[in-house]
Amino acid sequence: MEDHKNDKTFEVDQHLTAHGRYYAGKMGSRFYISLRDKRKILGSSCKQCNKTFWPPRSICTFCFSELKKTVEIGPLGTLETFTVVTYDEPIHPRKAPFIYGIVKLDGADTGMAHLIDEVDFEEVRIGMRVQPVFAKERKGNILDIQYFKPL
Amino acid sequence: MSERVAIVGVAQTRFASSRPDVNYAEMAYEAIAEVLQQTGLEIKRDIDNAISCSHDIWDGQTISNIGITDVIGGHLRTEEKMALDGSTAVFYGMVGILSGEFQCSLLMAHTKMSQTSRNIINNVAFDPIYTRMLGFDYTSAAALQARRYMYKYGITREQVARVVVKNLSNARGNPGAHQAGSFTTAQVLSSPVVASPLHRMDIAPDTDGAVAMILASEERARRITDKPVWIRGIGTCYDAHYLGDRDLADCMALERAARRAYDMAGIRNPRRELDLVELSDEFSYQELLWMEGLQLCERGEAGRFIESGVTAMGGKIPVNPSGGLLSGVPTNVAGLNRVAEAVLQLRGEAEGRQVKNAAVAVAQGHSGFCGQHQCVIVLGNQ
Amino acid sequence: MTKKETEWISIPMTVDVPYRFAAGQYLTRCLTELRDNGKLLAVECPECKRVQLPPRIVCAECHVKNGRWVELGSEGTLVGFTIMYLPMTDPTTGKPHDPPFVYGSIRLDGATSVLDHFVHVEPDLAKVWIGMRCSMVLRPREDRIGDLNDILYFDPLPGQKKLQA
Amino acid sequence: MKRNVAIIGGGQTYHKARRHDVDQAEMVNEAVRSALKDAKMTIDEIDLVILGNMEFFEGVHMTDCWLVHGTGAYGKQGLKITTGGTVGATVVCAAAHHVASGLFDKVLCIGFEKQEEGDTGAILSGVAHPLWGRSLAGAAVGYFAMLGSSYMAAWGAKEEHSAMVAVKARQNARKNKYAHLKLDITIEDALNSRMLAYPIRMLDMCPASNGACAMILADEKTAKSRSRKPVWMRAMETVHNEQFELDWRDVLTKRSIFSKVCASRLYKKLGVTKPADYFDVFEVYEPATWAELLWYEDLGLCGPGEGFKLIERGTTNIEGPLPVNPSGGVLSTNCIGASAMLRIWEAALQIRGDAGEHQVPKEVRRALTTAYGGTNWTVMTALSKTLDD
Repeated sequence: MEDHKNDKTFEVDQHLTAHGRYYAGKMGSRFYISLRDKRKILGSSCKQCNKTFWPPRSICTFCFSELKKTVEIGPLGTLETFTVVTYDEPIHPRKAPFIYGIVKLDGADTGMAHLIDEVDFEEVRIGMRVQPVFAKERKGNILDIQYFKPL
Repeated sequence: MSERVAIVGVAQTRFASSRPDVNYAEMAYEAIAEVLQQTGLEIKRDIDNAISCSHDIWDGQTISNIGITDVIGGHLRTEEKMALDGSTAVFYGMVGILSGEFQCSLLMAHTKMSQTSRNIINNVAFDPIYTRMLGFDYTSAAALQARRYMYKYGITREQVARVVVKNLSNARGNPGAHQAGSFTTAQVLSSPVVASPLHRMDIAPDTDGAVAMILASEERARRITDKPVWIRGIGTCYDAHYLGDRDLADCMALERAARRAYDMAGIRNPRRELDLVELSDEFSYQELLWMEGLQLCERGEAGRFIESGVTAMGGKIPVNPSGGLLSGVPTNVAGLNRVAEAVLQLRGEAEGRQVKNAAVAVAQGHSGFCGQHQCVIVLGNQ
Repeated sequence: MTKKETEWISIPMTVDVPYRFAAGQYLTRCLTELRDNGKLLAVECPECKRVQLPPRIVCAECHVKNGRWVELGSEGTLVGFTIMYLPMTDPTTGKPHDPPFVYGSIRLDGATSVLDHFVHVEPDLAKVWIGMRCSMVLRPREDRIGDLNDILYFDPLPGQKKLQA
Repeated sequence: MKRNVAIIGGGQTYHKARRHDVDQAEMVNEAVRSALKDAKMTIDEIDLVILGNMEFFEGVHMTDCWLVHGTGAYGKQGLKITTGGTVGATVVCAAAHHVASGLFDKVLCIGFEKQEEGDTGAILSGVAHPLWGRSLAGAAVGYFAMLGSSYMAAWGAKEEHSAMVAVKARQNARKNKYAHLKLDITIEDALNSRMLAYPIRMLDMCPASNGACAMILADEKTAKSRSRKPVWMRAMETVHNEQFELDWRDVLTKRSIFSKVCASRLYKKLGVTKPADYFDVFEVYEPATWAELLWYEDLGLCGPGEGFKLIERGTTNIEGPLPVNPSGGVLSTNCIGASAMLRIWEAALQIRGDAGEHQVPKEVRRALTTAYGGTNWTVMTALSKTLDD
C-alpha cells in the first residue's frame, strides 16, 4: 500500500479526572479545627530557629526539628506582595479581575498566600495592613478565610 | 573531578506553538533520530542507558515514559525518567557516567504544552491543603515574585521589559525559535496585563518541542567527536514550597546550586570567567533575578546590569543569545534546551546567534513555581 | 493534646485536566481507516518483519522506523482471555461495561501483535478457549469515531467446538 | 561501579489502608526519621535527596517540591524520579550511581505513596494509550488474569497454586509488623475470595496501601566508619519493555522476556550460574500471585513450568531452602512508590539479621530483589553482606 501523505491530523479531546481527598495531618487538622470552630489562626513555632511558621507544620522546613507547639498568629497582618489577576480559569475560586497577595500575619515569620478584596485595584499596595474576613459557614478548608481586606 | 564527562551531540526539534501532526513519541523521535545520525551512534551498539524528562500530567498518561520506551531505545534496555526540568537529566546523566555504570547516555526532554492547559496543570503543583484551592498557577505566583523583587530592589518595569526586547531580538538569529522580532519596551508594556505586573509579553508562550542530547565518558567522547563540550561543574538545590516561606525577592536555591557548580568548575569570579549564559526566563523578571542568583551581578543590581548592555549580544556576558524561553521553549524541555544552546555556542555552531570566542558557558534550569528546584551547569570546550 | 484533636481534617479536591491528544503520523491513518473503511492497518518492521498493531513510528526491537503498511484480516485467533467480574468503566465516556463478560486477546490474521477486546460469548469457561477463531464486529459507519470502541466486539466463528483438554 | 556502595540505614512506616492522622509530608517524614535513626545520622549529614513517587496517584504535581520539609531536602541537592512501580528501586539505583560517582558520600532515597488520597481507578486507566486502549479501560487485573490462564493451560497448574502464594504472602505479613494485609487465611479462603477476572480473585491481587520507605546509601569509607552492618550493593540492572506488545502474558512465548533478560545480565555481572545456590533470600515484586510463580522461573530458581511445584513443596516459605518474600511482599503491602524500595530494604534487613519475626532461619549472606512496573519493566539488585562477593 502507498503512504497516504494527505491524512488530516486526527486529534481527540479527553479529560483526566481524579477525585482526591487530602488529609491535613497532625498540624493541619489543628489549624483547620481552630479556624473553623474558633476563627483563630494557628502557626507552629520552632524553638531552634526561634520562628513561627504559617502554614503550621510538624517538621521545620529550615532545621528539620520536630514541631509540636502551635501559637495563635494574626489575625492582622501586612501585605508583602500582590498581583491583580485578569484572566479566568476553572481552577479560580472567583471571576477575574481579583487580587492575590502574601500576608505576613502578626507574630508569624512566614507569609500566607491568599485573596485580597474590598480594595480598589489602584489602591492596593505593599505594606498595607490587612485583616481576614472569615466565612460565615466554615468547612475546614482555606476558604474559611474568605479573603483579607484593608484595616 | 578526576574523570570528565562530555556532551557529544545535541538535536532539537523546531519549537512551535502547536504540533498537532505528531504525538509526543513521534516528536521525541525527531530529536532522537537526529542526534543519533549526527553522532553516527546506534542505540543498540553504542548507547548504554537513556534518561527522559517529562511529567505524567503534561503528557496525559500515567507512567508516561511508557510512550517513550520504543523511540528512546528502552526495549529490553535501561531507561529512566526524571520528573524535573531537563537540566537535571544532564546532572543525572553525568552522575551515571562518573559512577562507571555507563559510558554513553542518551537524554531527551519533551513537552506538548499545546495539548492541555498549563494553568490547570500548574495549579496541581500547589499543595492541596493550604494553597491549591485558592487557584494559584505559575503565572500568578510569578507575578507575586515579580512584584516583590521589583519592590525590594527598586527594579523598574522598563528594566524588566528590556529582557523581553533583548531576548526576542536575539531570537531572530535562532531558526528554532517560534517567537522573535524587534520590539520596544513600550510595546512590551502595552501588551495586555495578565497578572500585574506581568504583561502578555513577559510570559514564555505555550510551545511544543523536544531536545535530545548524548553524554559520554572522556575516553568515549574522544572517539565520537573532535568537538566535545565538557561538563565542568554542576549543582542543584531545593527551595521551600509555600509561597510565604521565603522572601520571593531572593533565590537561595539558585545561589546554592550556582555555588556548587562554580566550586566544582573552579570558577571564582563568574562575571569575569563566563563567556555567555543561557538561563530559564520563563517570565521576563526571572532573567534579572536569576542573574543575581548566578552571581553575574550584585543583589538588586540586575536592572542596571541589563541597562548597561553587558548581557546583550556583543556585550561582555551575553545572556540568552538564543532568545531564551520568551522566544518559545516548552516547559520541562527548557533546561535541556539551555544546555543544548550553550553546547552549540561552545562548538561555534550557533550560527546567527553565535557569541564570538565562547569557551565557558553557564546553563540554568528550574522546576516548580518561582524557581523551587534549581540546576546550574558550567560547560567548557577545553 | 486535647480530645478535639482526634478529628482529622480532610479536604476533597478534584483534579480535572483537559487534553487534546494528537494521534500522530501513524495512529491517525490507522484510526481514520478504521472509522471510514472499517479496516485495521498495521505496520511492518523492515528488519524483523514484525507486523505491529497499533501502528507506531519505531520498531522497539530493531530501533528502526517502521515501513510498509499492511491491511489485517477481520478474522483472528483468540490467544488469551479472561472472564471479567469487575465493571470496566470507559474513562473517556464514564460508561461502565457490565460484568461478567469475556475479555480476550486476539491475533488478527496477518498481525504479529495481539489486540485486547471484548469477546461476544457467554461468560462460561466451556464456551471460550484459546485457539478459538473470531471475527471483528464493527459499529455502523455513522457511529464510528476513530477509536478502538468502533469495534463492538469479536464474534466466535460459527461451527467451532472446544477441543477436549 | 567506580566506588563501592553500601546501604547503611533505612526505615519504613507502618503500611495501612488509611492514614488519616498524617499529611503526605508527615508520613514521608516518619520513614525519613526512622532511616536517619537507623543510620545514626542527622539530616545535615545527607548530601543529596532522591524522591520517587507517581504524581498522578495522589494528584500532586512536583511532590518533591512540596514535601521538602518532610524529606529534609530543603537547601540540599536532589532529584525526583518516576518510573511507575519500579520507581522505588530506580531511586536506589540512582542513589548508588550518585555515591559511586564520587560526587556524593551520603544519599537519602525515599519512595512513598498515599494512595487513599488519590483516585487509583482513574489513574490506572490513564496508563493505557489515550487513543489505543484507554476507552476499553483494560485494567492490570485483566493482564494478570490472562497470564494466569496461560500459565495454567501451559503447565497444568491449578488455582490452588496461586492460592498458596496468596496464603504464604499474608501469613508472612503477619510476622512483619509494618505490613498492611496481615491476614490469617487458608487456601480455601483464597479460593473463595471474590472473583475479579478469571482466574484472579481478590486475594490474588495486591492492596492499595499508604506508606513510605527511606534508605541511606553511602560510600565504602563512610559505611565502614559509621555502620556496624553495612549491606553492599553488588550489582543492579534495569530492563524496560516496549509499549504495546503483550507477548509476556503467554508463558510459552519464544520472544525475549524482560525478566529473564534482566536476570541473565545481572547474573553475568556477578558471575553467577546457579542463582538458587548463590542467593539466600529473595524479595520479588509480585502485584499478583501468578507473577510470583513466574519470577521463580524467570530468575532461574527452577525450570520453566516448575514454579508452581516450588510453592507446592514449600520451597519458598520462610523456613524453606529458597525463601521468597518473607516480608509478605507486594501482595501484602503496595504503596506503589515505596513497593520496589521495600523489596531492597527488606532484603537488607534479612542480610543484617534485623528482620525480626520474619527473619529467615538460616544465615543470610546474599539477597536478590526485583521490581515491576510500567509495561513490564524491572529493576533488579543483588545485595551482599561482604565485599568479597
